[in-house]
Amino acid sequence: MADTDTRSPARSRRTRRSKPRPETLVAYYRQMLLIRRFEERAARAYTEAKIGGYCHLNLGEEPTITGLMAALEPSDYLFTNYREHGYALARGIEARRVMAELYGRSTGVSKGWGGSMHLFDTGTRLLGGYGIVGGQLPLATGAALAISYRGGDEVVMCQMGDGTTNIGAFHESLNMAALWDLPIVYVVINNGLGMGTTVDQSSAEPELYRRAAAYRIEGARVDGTDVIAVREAAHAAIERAREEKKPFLLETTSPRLRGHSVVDPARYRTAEEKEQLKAADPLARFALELEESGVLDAEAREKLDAEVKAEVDDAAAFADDSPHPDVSTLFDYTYATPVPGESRRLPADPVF
Amino acid sequence: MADTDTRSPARSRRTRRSKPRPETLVAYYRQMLLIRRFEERAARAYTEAKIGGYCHLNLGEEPTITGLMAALEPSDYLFTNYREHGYALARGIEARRVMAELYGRSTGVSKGWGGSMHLFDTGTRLLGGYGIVGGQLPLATGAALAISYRGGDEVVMCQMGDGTTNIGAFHESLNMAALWDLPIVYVVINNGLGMGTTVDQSSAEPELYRRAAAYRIEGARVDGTDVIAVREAAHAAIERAREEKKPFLLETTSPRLRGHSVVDPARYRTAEEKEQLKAADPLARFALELEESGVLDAEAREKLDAEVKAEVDDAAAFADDSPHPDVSTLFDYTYATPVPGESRRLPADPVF
Amino acid sequence: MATVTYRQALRDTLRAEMLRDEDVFLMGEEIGVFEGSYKITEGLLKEFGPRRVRDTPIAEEGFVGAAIGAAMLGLRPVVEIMTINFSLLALDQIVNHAAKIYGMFGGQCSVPMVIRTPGGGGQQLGATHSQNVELFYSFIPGLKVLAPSTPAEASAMLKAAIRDDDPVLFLENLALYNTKGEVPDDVTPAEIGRAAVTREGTDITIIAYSRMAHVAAEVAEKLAADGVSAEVVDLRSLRPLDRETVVASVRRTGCAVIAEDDWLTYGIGAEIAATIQEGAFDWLDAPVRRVAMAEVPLPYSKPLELAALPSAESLVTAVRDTLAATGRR
Amino acid sequence: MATVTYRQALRDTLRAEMLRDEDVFLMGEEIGVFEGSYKITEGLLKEFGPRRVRDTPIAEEGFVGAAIGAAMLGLRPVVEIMTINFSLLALDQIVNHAAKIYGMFGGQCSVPMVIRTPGGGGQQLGATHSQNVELFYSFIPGLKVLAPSTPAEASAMLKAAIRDDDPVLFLENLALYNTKGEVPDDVTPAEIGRAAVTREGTDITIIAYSRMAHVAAEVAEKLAADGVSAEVVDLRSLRPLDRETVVASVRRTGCAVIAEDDWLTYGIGAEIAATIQEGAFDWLDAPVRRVAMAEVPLPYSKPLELAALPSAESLVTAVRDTLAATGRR
Ligand SMILES: Cc1ncc(C[n+]2csc(CCOP(=O)(O)OP(=O)(O)O)c2C)c(N)n1
Ligand SMILES: Cc1ncc(C[n+]2csc(CCOP(=O)(O)OP(=O)(O)O)c2C)c(N)n1
Ligand SMILES: [Mg+2]
Ligand SMILES: [Mg+2]
Repeated sequence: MADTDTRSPARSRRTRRSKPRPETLVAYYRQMLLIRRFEERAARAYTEAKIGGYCHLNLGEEPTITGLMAALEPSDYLFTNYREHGYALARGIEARRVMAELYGRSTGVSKGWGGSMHLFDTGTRLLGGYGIVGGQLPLATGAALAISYRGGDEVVMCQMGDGTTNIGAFHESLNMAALWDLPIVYVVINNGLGMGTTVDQSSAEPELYRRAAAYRIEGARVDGTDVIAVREAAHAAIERAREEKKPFLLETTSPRLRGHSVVDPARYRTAEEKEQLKAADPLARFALELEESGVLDAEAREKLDAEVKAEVDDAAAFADDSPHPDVSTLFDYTYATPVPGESRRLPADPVF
Repeated sequence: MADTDTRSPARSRRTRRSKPRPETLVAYYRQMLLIRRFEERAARAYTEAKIGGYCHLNLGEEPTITGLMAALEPSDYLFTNYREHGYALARGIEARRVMAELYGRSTGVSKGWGGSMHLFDTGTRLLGGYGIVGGQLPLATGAALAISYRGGDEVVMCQMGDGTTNIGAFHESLNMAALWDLPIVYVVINNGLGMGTTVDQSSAEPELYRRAAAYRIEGARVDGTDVIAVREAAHAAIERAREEKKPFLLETTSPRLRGHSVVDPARYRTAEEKEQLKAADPLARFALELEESGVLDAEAREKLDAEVKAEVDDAAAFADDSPHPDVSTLFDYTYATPVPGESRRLPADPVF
Repeated sequence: MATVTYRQALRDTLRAEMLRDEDVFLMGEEIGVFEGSYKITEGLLKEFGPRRVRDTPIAEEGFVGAAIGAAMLGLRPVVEIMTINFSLLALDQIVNHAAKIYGMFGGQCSVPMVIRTPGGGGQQLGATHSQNVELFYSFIPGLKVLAPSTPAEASAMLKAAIRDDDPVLFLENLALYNTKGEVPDDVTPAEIGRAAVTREGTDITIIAYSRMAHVAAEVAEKLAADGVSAEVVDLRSLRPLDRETVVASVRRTGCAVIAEDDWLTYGIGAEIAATIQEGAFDWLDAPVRRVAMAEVPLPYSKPLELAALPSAESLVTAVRDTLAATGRR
Repeated sequence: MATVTYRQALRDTLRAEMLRDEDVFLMGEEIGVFEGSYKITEGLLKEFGPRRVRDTPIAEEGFVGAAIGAAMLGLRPVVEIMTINFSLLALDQIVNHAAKIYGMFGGQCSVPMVIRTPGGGGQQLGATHSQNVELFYSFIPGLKVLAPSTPAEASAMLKAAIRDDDPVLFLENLALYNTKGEVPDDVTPAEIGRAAVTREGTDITIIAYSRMAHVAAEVAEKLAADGVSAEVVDLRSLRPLDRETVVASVRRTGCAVIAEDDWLTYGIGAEIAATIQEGAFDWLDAPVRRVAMAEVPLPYSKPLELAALPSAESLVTAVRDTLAATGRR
C-alpha cells in the first residue's frame, strides 16, 4: 500500500492505485462528524461551566485528524498539543471517556487530572496532549529513540501547530531525530494562526514543511481539508519512517473555524474573513461530495448525524453523571515510587 | 568596495577588483601574530595558575578573526562566545587590558569580574563574550532590534561556534531577525568540533550556512583560513545588513589547532590528525605566502614577531602587576539602581 | 482619583510610560493584534503601532533575550510573558543573562527592562499552567521581583520598574486582573523594596503578597469580628525583601502566619519564616506557620484543585492554631 | 571494600547498572568520545558502544526532553547535564514535563529517569558557571533531588535513583569529584529521602549537604578540639526532605547552623530554618543561623570569589555566635 521507495512519499498520492471504497468514505465522514458534534457539545458545556480551564477545539481540522489517524497503526504512538479532543476520538477512545475528562471526572481518560489539554490513554498509545507549546516535541522524539533503542518497528507521530515551528524545541528535536535516524513523523497542523498571529507574522519561512531541509529531513505539504490526501501523505511518511527509520515533516493546511479557544471571539478577524470561513468548512464540502458522488445521500447523512448526536449526548450525560475524583486521592499521583517524608499536607496543616 | 547589490554577497569575492595593498597584508599578519602570541602566553599563564577558570583559545582562528574585524566598523556592535580573546584584540582593545582580565585584575576590561569568557568593552562596542552556548544569540538579535527601533545604521555581528547551531536559541533568533528585518550578521566559526563532537555528529545539516534557508536568510560559507576572503565575505554581508536591513548567516571554516580549552589534551584526536593540524596552520601558510610574494621577508617577519612578543610580554607583566579587585567592591555590581534592603552580607554575617 | 481594575491600571500605566518615554516599548506573544491574552495591552497597538507594540513568535527564550539585548543598548523594553509558567523557557536568558550582565562585566552595562507575567492557580488550567514560580526569580541576585496586590500599587510599581535600571520581574496574578481599587490620577513611582503594613493589629501578623494579600485582608476582617486583631503585611517586593518591616511587625505582635500561593517546601514563605525566627526570636510566642499550596502537580478537577489551594478558611485555621499555641488565652 | 574517588564511584555504579539492566543507558553532551566533561563516563563508550552511551548535540532542552520521552516508554535514561547552570535551558522539560507527567495524566505513565549534574562555585568559572540552583528542583513536587557527599553515598544513591520510577535530579559537585572514600563492593541502593547524622554531638547541630557537608565535618572536628560537641546532619535528599532527622537532632542540641553553598535569601537553608523553628520551637535556645554565598553574581576574581563563598571559617564564626546567643556559657 505504501510508496516506501519514493524520496518524497507525501507528494505521491496522485499516483495512488485505487479509489477509496464507499464504506471507507462514509466511515471517515462519520468520524469527522463525531469530532464536529463533540466539539460543539464541548463548547456548549464550557459555556454552561461544566468544563473549565482552557478549551481548544478541532473545528475545521476534522479531515486532517481523520486522515492522520487512519494512517497510524494501533501500535504506533501519538503525541499532540492541547488541541486534541478529535485525535483522542479518532484514535478510538470512547467519547464518554474523553468528555468525562473535559468535565474533570474520575471516569475521564486522565482520571480528571488533566482536563481538555491533557488527554492520555495508554491503551491507544495516545501519550498525551501537552499545554506547553513545543513541549511534546522532545518527548515524542525520545519515544522514537526508545523504539529505535529496542529495535521496534513502531512509529511515533508528533502533532503540533504552525506557531510551534518557531520555538527552540522544534529545532532541537528535528535535528536529533535526523541525526539518530528516528522513526517519527512530525505533523504541523497549519491552521493559519497561532492565537491571533498569522503564519507570515511568526515564521520567516512560511512554507513550514521547507524547514525540514535544515535537518536534511524530507518534508511535504498536503491539503488538510482532503481526508484522503492526508491519509495517503501520512501513510507514506509513516511507512517510510517505519521501514527506513527516517523522520519526516508533514504540513497540513486547514482552517481554524472559530477562535483560538472557546472563549476567544476572534475579534482580529474581519467580518469578511468570518464569512469566508463558513464557506471553507471542509465537513460541509465533504458531505456535498459524498452526496454528489452517490456515496451518502441526504437521508443517510441525517441518520448518521442523529446517531452521532446521540453518541455525543450520551457522552455528555455520562460525564455529568460521573463522580468527581475524591479529595482523598489528592496525593496519589505525585510519585510513582512513594518515599518517606513525602508531603501529604493540606494547606491548613502544620509542618509538625 | 562592497558588492551590496548581489543576492549572495559572500560568494562574490572572486570578482573583487583590487588586490589588497602590501601594508594591509602586513598589518593583518601582525594582528594574527598578536593573537597567536597572546594565546600562547595565556596558555602558559594558565599552567602557571595566573589564569583560572576555563580558558579557550583562538589558535587557528586568527585569519578569520582578523578578516571579520577588518570588515566591522567601529560603530558596529560585536557579541561573541567565550572563545573571544582574539576578537577583543582585533577590535582594538589593548593587550594589557585583555590579559589583565584573564588574570582577574581590576585593570581588566571587565574589571576582573568576567575572566577569559566574559570580555566586555563599551568603547569598542564588544558587548560581551558569553559562556552559555547560544546565550549571545538572542541578545545580539535584540541589539539589532534596538538599532532598527532607533533607525540607526549600525550593524551587529554575532559570533558563535558550529556546535551552537543546534541549540534552540539559534532557531528562535534567526527567525526573529528575518521576520523583523534586523541588521545583523550571524557568523558561525566552524572549527569542525564542539569540544570532542564533530559537526557531522551534531548537525543533521552539516553545511551550516544552509540552515539560513529555514528563515529565508541568505547564507554563505567562506574559507576561514583566508583573511582576505573572510574580510570580503564579511564586508559584503555587513554592508548588505546595513543598507538593506537584512540578516545574514556567514559560516567560516578553520581548524582548532589545540584542545577545546587549555586543559583539554584532545585525546579523541588521533596522532595523524594532530600531525595534519600542524600542517594546516593558517598563520604559517600566510607567512609563507607573504614571503613568496615578496611582501614580508623572513627578517621583517622576525622583527614583527619580536615586536609582538614584547607587546604580549608587556601585557602579561602589566596584568601581573595590576591589583586584584578590592574585596570591599564585592557588592558594587549587583544592581545598577541600588535599593533599600539589598543584601550586602558576607557568608558569616547574620541576617539580623 | 479613579476606581479602576488592576488590568486597567496596568494598561494605563504602560500607556503613560510609553507616552512619556520613546525608549519604552512592548514585546510579547499576542500583545498586539490579539490585544493580550488577558487584554492588558488592549488598544495599544492601535495607538502606538507595531514598532512599539511588537508581537513576537512563540519563542520565549528568543524574545526575552532580544529584550535584554535591546535594553543593553539603552531601550526600556517591557516584555509580557503570557503566564509565569512559560517563563521557564526563558529562564536561562533571565537568570544567566539579564541578572548577570551588570555584574559579570564589572558594571559596564545595565539591563533596564521589565518582564510582566501573571501567576496563579485556581482557574482549572492544570499542572503546567497553574504554577507560582516567583521563587525562581526571587532567589537571584541581580533581579528585582515585584508583586503588587492592588491597582494603585500595580501602577506605582510598574512605573518604578520601567524607570529602574535593573531587570525587574513584575508578578501579576490571573485572579487579580478584575479586582478594583482607587488609583490616583498622577501616580508616584513606588520605592522598590518596601513592604507595607496594610492593616494594623496587635495579636498576630499575617504576611502575604499578590493574591494572598487579599485573602489575608479578608481573614483579618473576619477575625476582627471575633475580637482578634491581626496585622497584615503585604510584602510587595520579593527581591529585595523588606525584612525590617516584617520583623518589626512580628516583634509587635509576637506571632505570625504566612499565606502564600506557591508550594510550601522551599517556597517564598520559607525565607519569611527563617527571617522571622532570626530577627524576632525573643519576641516569638509560637512557631511561625505557613499556609501554602498542597505539594502536588495541581490537578484539573475542580474539587481537587480547591482542596490543594490555600484559602481564607485554611488561613483562619492556621491563625487560630497559632494563637492557641502562644498560650495567650 | 575499596577506597575510590567520588568520580570513580559514579562511574563504577553507572557501569554496574548498565550491566545489570539493558534498559539503562546514558545520554548527554560529550559523555562518549570526550569521555565526559569531568570524565565521569570514562571508558564507557568503548565498553558499551554508542547505542548505550549517546553523545548529544548541544541542546539541553531537546536531549533532556528526549530522555523523558524514552523513560515514558519504559527505558531508564541517565542524563548528564554538564553543569547545573546549563540545566536552566532544560527547566521547562524537567519542571513542566518530567515532574508533571505522572500526576497530570492521572498516574498512567511514570518517568523513570535520572539527571546527573554538578553544581559548585570556587573554580573561578564566573557568574553563569558557578551557581547552585538545586533549589529550583527541590521546590517541585514530582521530582526527587539527591545530593550525596561521599563516594559510598554517591554510589548507593545513584543506584537507588536509577531504579526509582520517578525523575531524580542527582546533584554532584565539582569540588567533590576528586575526594576519596571507601565504597563497599556490593553497594545496597540507598533509601531515598533519608538524611543522616554523620557525627553525633550535644551542643549544636550543623546541617549541610553536598560539598558543605565536608566543610561541616571539618568544622565539627575543629570545634571538638575546643571542647564544642557539634552534631552534623547531612541532608542527602533535598526532596523529599527528611524533616524528622533534622528536627530530632535540634531537639537534642537546642541550636543549629545551616551551611549551604547557594545564596542565602530563599536558598535551601531557608526551608531548613523554617522547618526547625516550627518543629523544635520549644527546644531552641538561639535563632537558627545560615552560612551561605554572598548575594552577588559570583565574580571571576579569585579574592572576590573567596570572599563570597562560605568556608570553614565563616561556619565556625556562625557556630560560635550561635552558641554565644544561647547564653549557655
Ligand atoms: C511555551 C508556551 N508559550 C505560549 C503559550 C500560549 N499559547 C497557547 S496556544 C498558543 C498558540 C499556538 O499556535 P499553534 O502552534 O499554531 O497551534 P494552534 O493553537 O493554532 O493549534 C500560544 C501562544 C503556551 N501554551 N506555551
Ligand atoms: C548551554 C551550554 N551547554 C553546554 C556548555 C558546555 N560547552 C562549552 S563550549 C561547548 C562546545 C561549543 O562548541 P562550538 O559551538 O562549536 O564552539 P567552539 O568551542 O568550537 O568554539 C560546550 C558544549 C555550555 N557552555 N553551555
Ligand atoms: Mg495554528
Ligand atoms: Mg566548534
